[in-house]
Amino acid sequence: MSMIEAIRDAHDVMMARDENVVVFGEDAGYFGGVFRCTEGLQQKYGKHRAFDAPISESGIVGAAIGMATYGLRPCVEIQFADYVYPAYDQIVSEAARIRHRSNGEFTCPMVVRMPVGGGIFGGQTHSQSVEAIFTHVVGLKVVMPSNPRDAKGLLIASIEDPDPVIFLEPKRIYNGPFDGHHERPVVPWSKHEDGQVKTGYYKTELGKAAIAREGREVTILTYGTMVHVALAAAEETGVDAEIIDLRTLLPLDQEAIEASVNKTGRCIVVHEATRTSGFGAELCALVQRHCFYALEAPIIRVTGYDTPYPHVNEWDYFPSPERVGEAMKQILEA
Amino acid sequence: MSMIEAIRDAHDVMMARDENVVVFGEDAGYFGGVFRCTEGLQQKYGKHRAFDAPISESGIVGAAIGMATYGLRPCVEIQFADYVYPAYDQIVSEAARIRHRSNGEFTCPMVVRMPVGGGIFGGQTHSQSVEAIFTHVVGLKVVMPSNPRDAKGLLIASIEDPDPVIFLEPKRIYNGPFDGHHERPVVPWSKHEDGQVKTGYYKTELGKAAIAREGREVTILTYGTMVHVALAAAEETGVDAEIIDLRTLLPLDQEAIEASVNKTGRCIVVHEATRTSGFGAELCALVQRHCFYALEAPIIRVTGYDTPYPHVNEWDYFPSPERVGEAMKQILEA
Amino acid sequence: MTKEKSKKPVASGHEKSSPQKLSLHVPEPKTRPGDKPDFSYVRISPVGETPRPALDVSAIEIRDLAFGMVRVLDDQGEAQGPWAVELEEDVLRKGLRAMMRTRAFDKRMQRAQRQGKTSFYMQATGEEAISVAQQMVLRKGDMSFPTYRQQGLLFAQDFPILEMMNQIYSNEKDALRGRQLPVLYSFKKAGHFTISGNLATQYIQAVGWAMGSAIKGDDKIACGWIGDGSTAENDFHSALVFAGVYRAPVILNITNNQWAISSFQGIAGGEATVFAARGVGYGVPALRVDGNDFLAVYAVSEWAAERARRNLGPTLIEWITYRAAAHSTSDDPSKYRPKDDWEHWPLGDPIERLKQHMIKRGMWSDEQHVQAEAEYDEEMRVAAEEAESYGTLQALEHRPSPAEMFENVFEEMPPHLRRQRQEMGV
Amino acid sequence: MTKEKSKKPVASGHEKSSPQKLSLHVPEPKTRPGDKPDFSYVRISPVGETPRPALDVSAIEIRDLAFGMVRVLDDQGEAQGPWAVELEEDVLRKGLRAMMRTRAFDKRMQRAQRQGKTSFYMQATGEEAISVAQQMVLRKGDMSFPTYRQQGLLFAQDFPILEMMNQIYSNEKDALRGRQLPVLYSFKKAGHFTISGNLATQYIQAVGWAMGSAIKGDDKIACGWIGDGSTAENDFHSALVFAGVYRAPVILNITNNQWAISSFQGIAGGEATVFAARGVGYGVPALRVDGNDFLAVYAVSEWAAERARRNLGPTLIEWITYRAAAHSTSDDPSKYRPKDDWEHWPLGDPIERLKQHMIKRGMWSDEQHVQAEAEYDEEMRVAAEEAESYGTLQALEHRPSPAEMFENVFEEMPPHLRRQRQEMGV
Ligand SMILES: Cc1ncc(C[n+]2csc(CCOP(=O)(O)OP(=O)(O)O)c2C)c(N)n1
Ligand SMILES: Cc1ncc(C[n+]2csc(CCOP(=O)(O)OP(=O)(O)O)c2C)c(N)n1
Ligand SMILES: [Mg+2]
Ligand SMILES: [Mg+2]
Repeated sequence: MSMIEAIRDAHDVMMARDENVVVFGEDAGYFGGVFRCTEGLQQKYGKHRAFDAPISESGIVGAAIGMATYGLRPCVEIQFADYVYPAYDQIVSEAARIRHRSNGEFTCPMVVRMPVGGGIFGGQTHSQSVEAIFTHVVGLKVVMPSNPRDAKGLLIASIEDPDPVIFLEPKRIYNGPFDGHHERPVVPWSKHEDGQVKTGYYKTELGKAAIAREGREVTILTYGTMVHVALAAAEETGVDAEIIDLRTLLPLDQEAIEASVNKTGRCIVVHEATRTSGFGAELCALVQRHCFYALEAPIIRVTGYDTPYPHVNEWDYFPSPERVGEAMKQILEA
Repeated sequence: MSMIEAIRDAHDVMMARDENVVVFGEDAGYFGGVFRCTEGLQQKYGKHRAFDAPISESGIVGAAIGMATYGLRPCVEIQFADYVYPAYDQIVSEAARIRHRSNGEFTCPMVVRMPVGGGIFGGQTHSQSVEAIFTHVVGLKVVMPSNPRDAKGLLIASIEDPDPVIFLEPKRIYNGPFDGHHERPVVPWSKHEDGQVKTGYYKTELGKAAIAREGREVTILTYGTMVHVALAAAEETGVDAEIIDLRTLLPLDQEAIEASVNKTGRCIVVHEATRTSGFGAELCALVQRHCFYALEAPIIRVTGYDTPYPHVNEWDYFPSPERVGEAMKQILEA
Repeated sequence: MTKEKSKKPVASGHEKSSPQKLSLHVPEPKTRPGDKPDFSYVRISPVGETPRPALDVSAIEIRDLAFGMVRVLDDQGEAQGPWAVELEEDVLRKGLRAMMRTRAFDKRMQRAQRQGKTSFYMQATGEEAISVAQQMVLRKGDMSFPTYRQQGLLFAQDFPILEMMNQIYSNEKDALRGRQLPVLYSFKKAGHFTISGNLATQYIQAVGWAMGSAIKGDDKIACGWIGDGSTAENDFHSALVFAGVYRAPVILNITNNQWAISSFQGIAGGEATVFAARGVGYGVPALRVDGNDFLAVYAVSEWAAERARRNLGPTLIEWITYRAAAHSTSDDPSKYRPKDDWEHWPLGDPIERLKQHMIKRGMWSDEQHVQAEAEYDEEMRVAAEEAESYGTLQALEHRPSPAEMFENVFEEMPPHLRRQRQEMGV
Repeated sequence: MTKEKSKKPVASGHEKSSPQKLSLHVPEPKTRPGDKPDFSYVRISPVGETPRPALDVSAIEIRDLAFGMVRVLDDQGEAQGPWAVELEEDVLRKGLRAMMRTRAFDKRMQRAQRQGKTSFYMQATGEEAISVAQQMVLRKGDMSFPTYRQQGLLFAQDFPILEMMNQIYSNEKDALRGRQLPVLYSFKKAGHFTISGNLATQYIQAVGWAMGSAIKGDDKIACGWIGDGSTAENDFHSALVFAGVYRAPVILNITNNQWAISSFQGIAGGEATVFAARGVGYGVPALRVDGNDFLAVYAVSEWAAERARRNLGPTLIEWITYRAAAHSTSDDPSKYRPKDDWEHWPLGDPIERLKQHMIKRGMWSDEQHVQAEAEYDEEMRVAAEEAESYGTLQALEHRPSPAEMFENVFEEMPPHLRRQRQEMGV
């Protein structure tokens, strides 16, 4: 299964199990979404449970909040993460705080899905990684899968979660794992172990990281597409890196992180978002605080640069296996 | 001069010097703003240069962007930072990127002012500190003064800046320095050295930190109201702390930070915003990276908790001199 | 329809101007402090003039009604015209009582704030009819998404005032555990949504809630509330778009009390048009109503609620009223409007007008009114005393535990919050 | 006006229903793939019927015009009615040429994308009249805030196509240094604002720009552009609010081409009303116009521009047209609408209609038309060849230097960006 199919399947499983699950978004109804993640749901579950929405991200989220407080479990799509900003107020000021401010009288079980990341020549408005503007918001959970198996399990867990979840889908790996080698042909998920997705209902617990590769020399904290880039870097450099796929950024699996860094004594953080105040900063802050005495070298961040995402110079911006590999070498020499 | 008067004065100086400077916001025209920071400007410069705006933060910023690209220098007020989220899209997707995406054909010299921070029993919607959602945005400058003298100089520099500036005003110190001792009477700025504000035009350069207190034992990185809390903590504990008032968060005065931490070997970050993915995370990430070998203990963050800002329990949330003092002791013992 | 062929087409550019200096128009209220109040700008229709359309009317059909004004009570206190409904005596009594108790409560809480017992308060003086009468047409299970000035919704239900006061005092019995600013209530059992401090955000949520009810084949409706000033917020637009597109069973109320803190309604767009007129552009039938006329509010609310219940979709209602008091305890209106504005408001005081009608109908008297006023004042005094015994902002030792801060951020407290709570030492 | 006293007030609750199951209405286009195209839902007025108001008209006065449709060209290609303006031959020739070159350019660039020479392209097929005719009434210094489908603004000015192509190819001569997605042009010298990839954001910016012109006592006007789908975005609302409140000298265009990617205009609110009707609720005079009628577009644009120039404020115009081609090179419309929809569009093809009119007036012939078509195709081929010689997405070695990424983030590069550029090794 591709990641698109896995996401579609998660919707399908949950809509079948729970008639309170409803799905809407721009082009998400009849057509099934520009990435086809909701294809067929309208036909199967009816127009009142899967429908097209006006081009109004804040309206989509605002309406979903109303539905969630009514008692439904809306799972809505923002066409690209780059377009989530109009909905930011509804997410931050409302969804994230309704339970707290009403002392639990009203709750907001809602998933806001959106494709993130670049590598598709989408320019600055189809490539952004927005996790850090959500990880600072109290009351939200933030999830980003790196493969179809997790995507399905995490999405099901998110839909069942009693609180609002921001579900970020790395679009570059919708169809196959991408390790940054854009000059090579894409290998489809069907050829990959993590593309072997179980049918039916299963959950991947939120708040738990996965170890994408065990290793002893350096810990790499990463998520989404960059998991595959980091794997490639490890393979190409021969560095025995432990690669942690965080999967959930909020709440974070601090235990897994500390265990690994305490073991390796070195840590690299890799993400595609711009560096300053990115989620990598939080990872650095936590690791230096909790693994200070284990650290043998400063934590290095390999990230997108602090510029808008370029169009034609995409591959100079995209954190490549080469850049990650160099950071590995540098940190081992430190 | 109080900080309110200093901000008003900065407006006045710039409106007199440059007729392209225009000011608007909710209640900011005839009435002069709910905090009175723009009082008298409409009467002095006319309705077309200082006026009331509809209650539409995104409209205010969107219109300001249009004016800035036309050739004006709008300086607009968001009534409380807690209400800036509807304008987030215009700031992030537009103001911050217009120069870059047009390769300098269009520019956006604009200041967005807003009161931040708590300590006034304002509850969760009149108390937030929003700096971190702006420091992650490429193309913005982010400024927060801690006293009237800087407020005036920084605001003038911000209005003259060729790029968009987010200007955050810690409302708790509008009328006098506040060190967290809410049980004591407020001392007005007129009794404080930094309340002695020069008349007329002067600038405080963006991107330069100030040393609020020299010291040798530990570096405290902070800004806004927390500068005064940190000063109180140093005095009360007797710890010889070096307190850096960052003043501009983006671009950051990394040199000043490194010089201090390399000297003291210890670092505490203090801010009022919630902790996770707050701006303190970026400070930790930079300090651990660039001062790794000088650090004798992990960097500690003293911040607001990861909960919405409470109403009645305000003083349990607000980072107090006691909490900062304890962090000082802890880091010296480490 | 065919048109005769115009003989000679008009030459292009016949209206072309030579370059001309533009200037910015900034709306200004007719009167400022020191001026004589002047409400000639308010479009007021004669009582009884605005017709009552069929329930299944379309937005386009009744587009002109947005410029009228539904009014029932005339100057003599008589009910007139197509919207006049013969309300049972107990309905009127209940309405009057709820409005009077709202006002008495406001008076008491305003005073408590002045005494430093709480941080903040907001009165609804002069606007009581709107929320009170609308609540009276709602049914159990319907949900209102109020702003901070719809306390009348609670009084119309005889909601326990002690619970409201405890919230205002953030005391140990505050159901919201001292988290929220005073008056930002949440009372689910009363169909009263948790109020946000952010303006307008809940308008679209009301629409979403109503869509939820429709999706589930339920029979519950929702009511959104917004102020004249807040109609400028973007959420107003998304609410109207979604309500119109999906025909959500929702009443969308605009309380036009002429002011938004210091800004008059012209700054929100009320100078060149009326807010009700926005409805037609979204396909939402809209009415403009005398909001200080209890009978008109009741009748129009009932009409809109019926439309919603019969799956006929949303209704937008602009209620014309006046914010008689200050915006909040932080505000001083004498800085920006004539001190005696309220006394000259052409649509009067909703309590006085209903009182007059009831006296006319022989159900009420001036004496009873004075007596009721005293009774409600006393009721509020006693209740406040009790509430104060559970703590106020001056008696912080009674406040909810700081540990409460960490509760209900999520259903289950994640490890980092647990750690932070320990850090706090609670 | 007085009304006779209604004899017996209607009893309350006379319309009250017993609880009834609600259901959600989801708008659906009349036709889907496989269906016979059906455009009976489009409200079309007879040619010449919709009157031409005075320039200083108010939104309320002309509120009914939003439901009409300004049309000038009849089926025989004759200009009719109050909006018919006698345009000079060279104006018509210029307009036809610009529309034809727009279409030829689109064809060539669409093909370039299919050949992998660029990542993306968007055609304006069927909508060329709107941007071309509007640009022709603008003056130097006016500023348009276009979406990605107003390339006609550039062709109406004979803008150098090579500069456009270089941007599309992100090549070494791209003025935007390969930063922007193809077609998101910025050409200040042509009064063409930098296009955002985010929908609707620039509508309010156009209003702000126009306010700036008014604040400075300048004589420049602005034009905002938005699609039918994008009117649902919040910035549509703030633009209308600000334009109405401050009477900004701006033309607010809505291009209703019936589709927003796969969503028909009913999903944006066009089912129960028309988009032009939104104007009156914001105090902005509004017209609805046949957007495939070059003469109507020209006349109404001129009228609106004159209003703006005389400080009479904003105008909202809904242009009715049809998106004949796919949304973009990433889209396949046969998935969601009948394949032959465009051939049945009742308002025809703007190029064909102007051609017919010109032939009628003896200024043009079928032969000239065919010849012109061939000429423009050839022009585009040659230009594309030259542009490709400066690089394409298939020849990345010609692209602007990666170091350019760091330029113009700020006027002056701050230290952290300098450090990152060094890190990149450029
Ligand atoms: C998003 C947002 N912006 C600004 C404010 C500050 N504010 C609180 S009330 C108010 C005025 C609202 O006026 P209106 O909508 O007319 O309601 P009224 O107070 O008259 O009932 C303002 C500007 C806010 N609470 N939220
Ligand atoms: C804020 C935002 N949301 C979503 C999109 C994705 N998107 C691009 S074009 C489009 C459809 C726009 O339709 P319409 O406004 O009718 O313009 P048209 O394409 O028909 O010219 C969508 C949804 C976007 N670019 N920006
Ligand atoms: Mg108001
Ligand atoms: Mg469209």
